Amino acid sequence: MQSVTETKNEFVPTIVAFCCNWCSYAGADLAGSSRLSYPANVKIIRVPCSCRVNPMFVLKAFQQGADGVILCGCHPGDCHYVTGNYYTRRRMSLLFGFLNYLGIEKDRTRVEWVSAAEGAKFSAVMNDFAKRINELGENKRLKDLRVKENGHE
Amino acid sequence: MNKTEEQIVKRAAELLDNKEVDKVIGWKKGEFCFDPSPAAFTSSDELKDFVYNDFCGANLSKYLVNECKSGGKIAVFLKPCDTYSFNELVKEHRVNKEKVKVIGVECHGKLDIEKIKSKGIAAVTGAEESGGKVAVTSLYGNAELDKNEVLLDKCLTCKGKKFAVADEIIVLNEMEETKNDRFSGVEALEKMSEEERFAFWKAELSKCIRCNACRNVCPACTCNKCVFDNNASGVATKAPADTFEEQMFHIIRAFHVAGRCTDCGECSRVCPQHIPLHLLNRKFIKDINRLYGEFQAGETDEGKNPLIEYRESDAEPSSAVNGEVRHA
Amino acid sequence: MQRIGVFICWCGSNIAATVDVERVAEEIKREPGVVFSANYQYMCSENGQQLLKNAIKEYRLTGVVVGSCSPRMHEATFRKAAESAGLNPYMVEIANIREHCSWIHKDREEATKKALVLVRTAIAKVNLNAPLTAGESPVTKRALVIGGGIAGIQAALDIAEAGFAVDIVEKNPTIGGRMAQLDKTFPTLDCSACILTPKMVDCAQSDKIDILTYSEVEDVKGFVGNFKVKIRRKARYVDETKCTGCKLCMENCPSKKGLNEFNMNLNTRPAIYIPFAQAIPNVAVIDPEQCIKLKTGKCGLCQMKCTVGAIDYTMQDKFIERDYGAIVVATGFRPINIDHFNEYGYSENKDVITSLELERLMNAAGPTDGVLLRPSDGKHPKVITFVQCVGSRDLTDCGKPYCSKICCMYTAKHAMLIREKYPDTEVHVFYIDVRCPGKNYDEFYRRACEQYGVDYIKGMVGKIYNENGKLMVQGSNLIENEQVTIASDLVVLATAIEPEPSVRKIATLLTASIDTNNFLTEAHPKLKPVESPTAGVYLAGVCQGPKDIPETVSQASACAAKVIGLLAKDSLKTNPCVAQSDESMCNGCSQCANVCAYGAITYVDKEFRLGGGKTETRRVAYVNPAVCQGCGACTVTCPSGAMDLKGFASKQIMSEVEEICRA
Amino acid sequence: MTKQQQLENIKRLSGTEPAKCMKCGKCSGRCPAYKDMDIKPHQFVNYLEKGKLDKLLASKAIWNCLSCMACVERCPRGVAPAGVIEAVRETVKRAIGGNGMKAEDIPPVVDEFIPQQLLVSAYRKYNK
Repeated sequence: MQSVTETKNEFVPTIVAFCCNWCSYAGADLAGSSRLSYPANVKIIRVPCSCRVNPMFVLKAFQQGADGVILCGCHPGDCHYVTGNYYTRRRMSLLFGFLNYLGIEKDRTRVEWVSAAEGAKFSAVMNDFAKRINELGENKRLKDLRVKENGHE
Repeated sequence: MNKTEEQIVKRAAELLDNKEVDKVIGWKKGEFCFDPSPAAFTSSDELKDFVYNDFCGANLSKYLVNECKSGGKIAVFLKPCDTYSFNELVKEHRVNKEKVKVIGVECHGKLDIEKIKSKGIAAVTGAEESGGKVAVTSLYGNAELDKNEVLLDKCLTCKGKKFAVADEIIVLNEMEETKNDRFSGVEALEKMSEEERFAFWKAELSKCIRCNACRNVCPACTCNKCVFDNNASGVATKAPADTFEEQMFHIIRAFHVAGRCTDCGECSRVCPQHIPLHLLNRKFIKDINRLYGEFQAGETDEGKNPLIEYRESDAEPSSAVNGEVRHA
Repeated sequence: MQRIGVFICWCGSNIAATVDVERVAEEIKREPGVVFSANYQYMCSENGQQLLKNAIKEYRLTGVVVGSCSPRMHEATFRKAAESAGLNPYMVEIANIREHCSWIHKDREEATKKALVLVRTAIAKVNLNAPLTAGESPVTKRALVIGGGIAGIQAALDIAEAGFAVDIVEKNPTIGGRMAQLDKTFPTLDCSACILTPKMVDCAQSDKIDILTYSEVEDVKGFVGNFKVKIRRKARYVDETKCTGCKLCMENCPSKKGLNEFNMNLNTRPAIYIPFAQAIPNVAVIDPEQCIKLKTGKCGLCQMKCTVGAIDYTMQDKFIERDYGAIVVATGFRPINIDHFNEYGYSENKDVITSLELERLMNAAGPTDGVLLRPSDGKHPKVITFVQCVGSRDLTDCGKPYCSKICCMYTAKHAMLIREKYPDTEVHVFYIDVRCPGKNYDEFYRRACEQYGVDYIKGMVGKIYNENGKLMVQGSNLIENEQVTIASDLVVLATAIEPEPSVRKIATLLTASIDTNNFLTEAHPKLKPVESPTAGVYLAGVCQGPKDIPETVSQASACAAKVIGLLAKDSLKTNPCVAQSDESMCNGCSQCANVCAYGAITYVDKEFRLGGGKTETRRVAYVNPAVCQGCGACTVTCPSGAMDLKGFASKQIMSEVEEICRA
Repeated sequence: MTKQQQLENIKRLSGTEPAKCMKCGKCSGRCPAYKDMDIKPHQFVNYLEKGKLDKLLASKAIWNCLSCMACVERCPRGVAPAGVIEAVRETVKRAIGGNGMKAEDIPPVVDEFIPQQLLVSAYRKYNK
């Protein structure tokens, strides 16, 4: 049996970041080429637009053991697809409010607007989000524990 | 037979006999007085089984989706709250308005047989509400109960006596508007801590047996094939493997009907496990009202729901989730 | 099951220094479906691509994952290589192990582990990839140039030269832009008007170019090859087709007190005016704010005097709609507002002027007919002090963080011209650095110092105040390490430049991204410097970043080359990653069409066979693949899940999620 | 305290990052007390950046600086030369040891325009 503190120290959260191809993914690229680091446990999934992110993807992530999910898109008004992120904004406002209503910590989910020119912001946002998720600890509430056991480790 | 029922049957018979409609959708007698079920009647002879009593809580609008597929004109009896669902179905092209004659029927709130039974009354043979009371007859004698104690939950938060749509109405007695606060349940949960809320929902949702009754009765859930039945969707499950999947089902279902749910309360009415599913949908309704302005799905049969609309000045998710902002 | 090949790129040491590429390639071999795995120094090189092509053939690969730089960089490269080896290009996925991994993590173990996850995630996606074929959409062979400055003029001329029709939309009454306001140009000192006006005339005379002045872009719809643009033609109150430019109206206009914008408000003009002598079109325009007739209904002198009956006070804004295949944005710049820099006292002292104002004061067609006279009393200034970097490289709220790039050179030009023309004038220049990269640029600046005796002082000005009619310029001399105060007659501020503010609206209409300083973002800072990330939209001139005339002209010509290349095609391959609705599941509820920004979704009633010989007619969604841009908004709106996005299918994204969370 | 720690401390007290300075000299160009200073405002920033602690501590100019903050106000890069001067001043004062300011130091009749708060903060700053 491991002591409580030991497990706590070993905890490395899993963070899924959905980034729109045109702004936030490019912003993440810029963070990379500017060598602005953020924790390695942040993994990015490229989507054409933040409005492609289905609530099912967010839930799937939590089910599979993610501790935090963040959505990044172009700033409202700057969407490559004109209006996509406006829908994202409504959908995620409602969905994340709803998850919190079910008792999921509200800081486990986040929406950020990061433009292609905001490499520094991308890195800062990811550092901050990862820090917050670290503080929150493991996501026990929305997770299917079986998946971790059958997983790759 | 009550007067309203008489009128309804008479009208139904007229419509069928005059060939004004080919089909009438209403409620059919069950084994007992308290288990009428939705049914289609195609001739006036069949109408002998027609029933309209205080146990006819079922919302008939959804049945039109299937019934509309065959040709012919249909008459449907809708209580005021059911008419919103009808509008929503018309808006989404699930029901062809031209083929349907909507007859609005009187409603003073429908009764919950479980609640009557819980008062210790068995073998109920009839119940009739009048004023604030409900007179119950049973094989073992009669009783008078307080109406508010035996109404269906959904009728306790009645959204009004207005027909959102009706080609004609059958209302013999004036329907009284009742005042209630339908969001008090949501607010009570919102006031709890995250832990308490989680405990509440965990307890409620883990009761789910995935019978799909909520989905099947929901007038907003009319997909030809539900994502949860579709292997290609990536979320299909034949049987729930764990509690999370129950949550996933209910979260996604609530999200899918967000902005389209008229708050008819059928989901909670039919749930055999008595999960307060309406509290899920009402959270979305409450947040939509708060963030994007008052919206009642099914108020009309056209226009966009708030999830397929936007304003440049919409709240940011961070502040929206914190409950900081309100629609200006 | 796919047969997947994995290629891990070292990117020299960019990836290999932090990620153990060999270990990644080795471990990934054990993944189900992976039949080939290799690592190579530069996958994007000729040899690297050959490695990929050979492996596709040799191992009969059905899917490829390249662990390399960002897909925004080389996805197209590897897809093309795969295609040439006979593999559908959309069976290639990139794992971004450079920008998202090796460049941001220092710990080798950590970075290697992350790279493995990223590659596995790409494998998970490829497993569900399906071959996609691009459709085709026609190209409208007409280009739109927004902005009629030197950038827009050059782009339009080059496009027209290649034989394509092009429209210039300019919001001012004439084309010419900022360059028309300049006196001389560095480093050759040739007259700006002399080299610009012939080009303006060429535009007017070209039968391929349609000049729409006093017009603004109102709305843009469509996509590359098929833009539909709504243009507002503002009411000029003068019929362009009738006006001969005789100026009789200007002479007779009683309302002469309008500020002359062309002369930087240093003198006045009548309410009906032609901005400058060489204006194209050489047609008058009425300023409705100033015109007595339009304001009070009484006057009408110009109409009476006009011999051709060109004046029409009832004229209204008109809207026209045109189709274009490509759009060049060349909206230019303006000097920033320096009223808030109290230390320079620009708003208090008439003789503290901006460099653009000095251009007008030195220009033969300017308010002083080219004689340098100071604004306050019309006297010759004897001591002139220039201050550089006013508002540039300035992180305060009043300034701009960037270098405006042109100021060092034009200040040297001004100093030199003044010393040349008025040798008895003393000229001082306060500078932080003198930045003169460019052909013959540094030589030019040195001439100002060595040949013309301009006094360059390294240091910044801290304060300008008025004392006995002299402008006291107090600043640092860092070389001497002393504070100096120069009693001057005229102070010229090298004011920072910023993009024309109207660019914001245009960027929004074009969905072109814009940075925090309102400069339009190029698709790639080095390799795609003239393309906007929005296909079919190109950037020329200062709207993309500060630059001088030769650079602007080069960029404009580059834009033209890109536009010509685009318009030369009869059709374009469309993005195959578009939405598609599964008819068997579609409810026809119309939710998806409501969120489509492109109007790509329509509905049809379709008959479906049910069991037992029965049929059923249902309303189902149809996505026009040529119009769909592939954002995916509809996929989330669709409750039944009938709508999915090719290339970014729900199942694919969920498998990526699963793979990331599995680690 | 080592030299490095002292420099770090000055940096911390000054609240400024000397590396941000682009060496334009606008601070010194604006300084009203410039003539009386042996080390000029821009040099303070430069010495802090280059780690020339001795020069900073030996400067007489810390007693000439008016703390008018004109240099801070004018700096285009958000550097605060006056902050550096103040930090050096405090470092020197604290190094003298003991209480740098005593009640006796205050003249019996204080200028009526001197705010009470100033005396209190001076005490706080120059006493241990």
